[in-house]
Amino acid sequence: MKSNQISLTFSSIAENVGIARLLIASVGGQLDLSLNDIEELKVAVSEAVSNAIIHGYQNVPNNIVYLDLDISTDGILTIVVKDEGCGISNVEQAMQPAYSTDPERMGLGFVFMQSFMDELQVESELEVGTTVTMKKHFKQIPISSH
Amino acid sequence: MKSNQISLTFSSIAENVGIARLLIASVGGQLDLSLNDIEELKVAVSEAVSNAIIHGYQNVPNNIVYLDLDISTDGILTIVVKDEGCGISNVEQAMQPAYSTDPERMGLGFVFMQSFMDELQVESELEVGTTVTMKKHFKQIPISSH
Amino acid sequence: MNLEKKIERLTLLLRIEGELDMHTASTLRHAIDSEIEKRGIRTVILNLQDVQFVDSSGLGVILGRYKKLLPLGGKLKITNVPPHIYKIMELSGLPKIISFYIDEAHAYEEGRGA
Amino acid sequence: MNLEKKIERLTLLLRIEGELDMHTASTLRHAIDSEIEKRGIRTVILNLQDVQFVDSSGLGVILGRYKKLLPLGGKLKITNVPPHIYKIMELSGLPKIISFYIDEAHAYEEGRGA
Ligand SMILES: Nc1ncnc2c1ncn2[C@@H]1O[C@H](COP(=O)(O)OP(=O)(O)O)[C@@H](O)[C@H]1O
Ligand SMILES: Nc1ncnc2c1ncn2[C@@H]1O[C@H](COP(=O)(O)OP(=O)(O)O)[C@@H](O)[C@H]1O
Repeated sequence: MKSNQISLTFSSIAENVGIARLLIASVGGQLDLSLNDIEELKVAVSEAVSNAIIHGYQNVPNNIVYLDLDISTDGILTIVVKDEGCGISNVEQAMQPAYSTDPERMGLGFVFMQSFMDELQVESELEVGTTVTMKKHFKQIPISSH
Repeated sequence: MKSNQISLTFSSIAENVGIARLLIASVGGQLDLSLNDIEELKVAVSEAVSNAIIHGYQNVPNNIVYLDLDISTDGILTIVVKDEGCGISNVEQAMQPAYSTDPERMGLGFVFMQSFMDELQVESELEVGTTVTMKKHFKQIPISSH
Repeated sequence: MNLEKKIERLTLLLRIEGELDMHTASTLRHAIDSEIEKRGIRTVILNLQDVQFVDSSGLGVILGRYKKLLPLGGKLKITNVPPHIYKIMELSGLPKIISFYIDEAHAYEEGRGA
Repeated sequence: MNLEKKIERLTLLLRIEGELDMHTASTLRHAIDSEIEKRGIRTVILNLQDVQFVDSSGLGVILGRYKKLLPLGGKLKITNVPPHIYKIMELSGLPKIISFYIDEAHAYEEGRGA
């Protein structure tokens, strides 16, 4: 059986982060996740999308952020957040708690993604961009047939 | 100045129509539209997306529906709903009030789109697909600069 | 969408909550049709108080149930329509065909007198 | 996000309503910093009762204001934190640094005694 696939692509402006959260909250609701799980998904997506805009595109507005959701019938929600921005030179270092290249920020984005998702994978190439893949397991619900 | 662009692409299943409405409602909220205007946008989008799934893809689930939003800084919200489905043989006839190829349906989808939007344009080609373009004018709000 | 169902003799009352679109319309159609077929329901009262959204798919199912009941000598009645839902219904011409009541009591009453 | 502002001597109280993310964080930062600079505010009380969402951008601005007030001999206090917001804050370690109060009265009080 085919999974449900939903993609949101949007201009790299701060107003759109809320729309990305709204989408994941709505999908989480359809999967019958708990309010707490939905809250955590919202934080994880918010962090990844904010990073794409702030770090990847350095707050330049006319770029595109990609958010791809895949809800598989075997109970895995996959969230991919992609930018075609500056990339990360040292991913391992970037993922360290409290590490940030911006003195005004806390360096907790990756920590939150890691804490709230079942899997986190970051691929990045300088001048090409960054792809963050996160997975969350959910209890399968029977697909409605009507 | 660049406009804000948001695209949602999703599997052609009924559950996703609600997500399309949520997106347009959220964008309408950001544009400071009235609750009534937002309600009307939701109906128009719901009709166009439902048509893509029901008529364009004849309820076959593993197809993709495209919803593209463009919020231009000169006060025009453009909504494009596209499918790569069966197409419409006679667009003029299809747009007639009460005309439907499905006896269970009311033939009011295009009527609602027309009533609730400032502009409606339908392009379709058999075996290629259908593109519905709708426009709504809104009062410009100053783009936040922080 | 959530449905709260009450059956009293040959009358089915449905309190509908949520969004009435192509997704939920089929659930509603099935809920009504199965009662008509299984129990010989002849009056269907739809309380729309908590309907937050309706489009032509939702209206189509309502009109379809009206048309199904008509040849059976049955009736479809609508109560408690919120203003923003009524506006959409008006555009569809539904209020010219289907009877609207202010609340459930009025909808029940009219049937008893007749 | 909406901000309700109250100033009493050198204390700024902000009641924050809505979502605290990268978009609204800069508004909050500006609202606090301008009062510190213009009016010499030294105590900032943030009432988070109606905050529906917070992420690391939001927490960063709160921590940033704490760090800004510290060398000025000032204080940042947080009151009325909803449980789901507190969980995120806890993960960030913020409660180890910043003082939390059950309500505004307790936050005001502590300053008066000292
Ligand atoms: N999409 C991205 N593009 C480029 N750099 C990134 C991206 N995401 C994260 N980074 C880098 O990784 C660092 C750590 O990220 P994170 O843990 O989210 O903390 P923060 O956003 O607070 O800096 C960032 O400071 C930045 O240098
Ligand atoms: N995306 C589409 N692809 C193919 N046919 C379509 C599409 N949209 C509309 N149509 C055709 O136009 C007719 C009228 O559409 P509409 O006014 O929305 O009424 P309804 O959906 O109730 O049939 C439909 O019955 C269908 O034949």
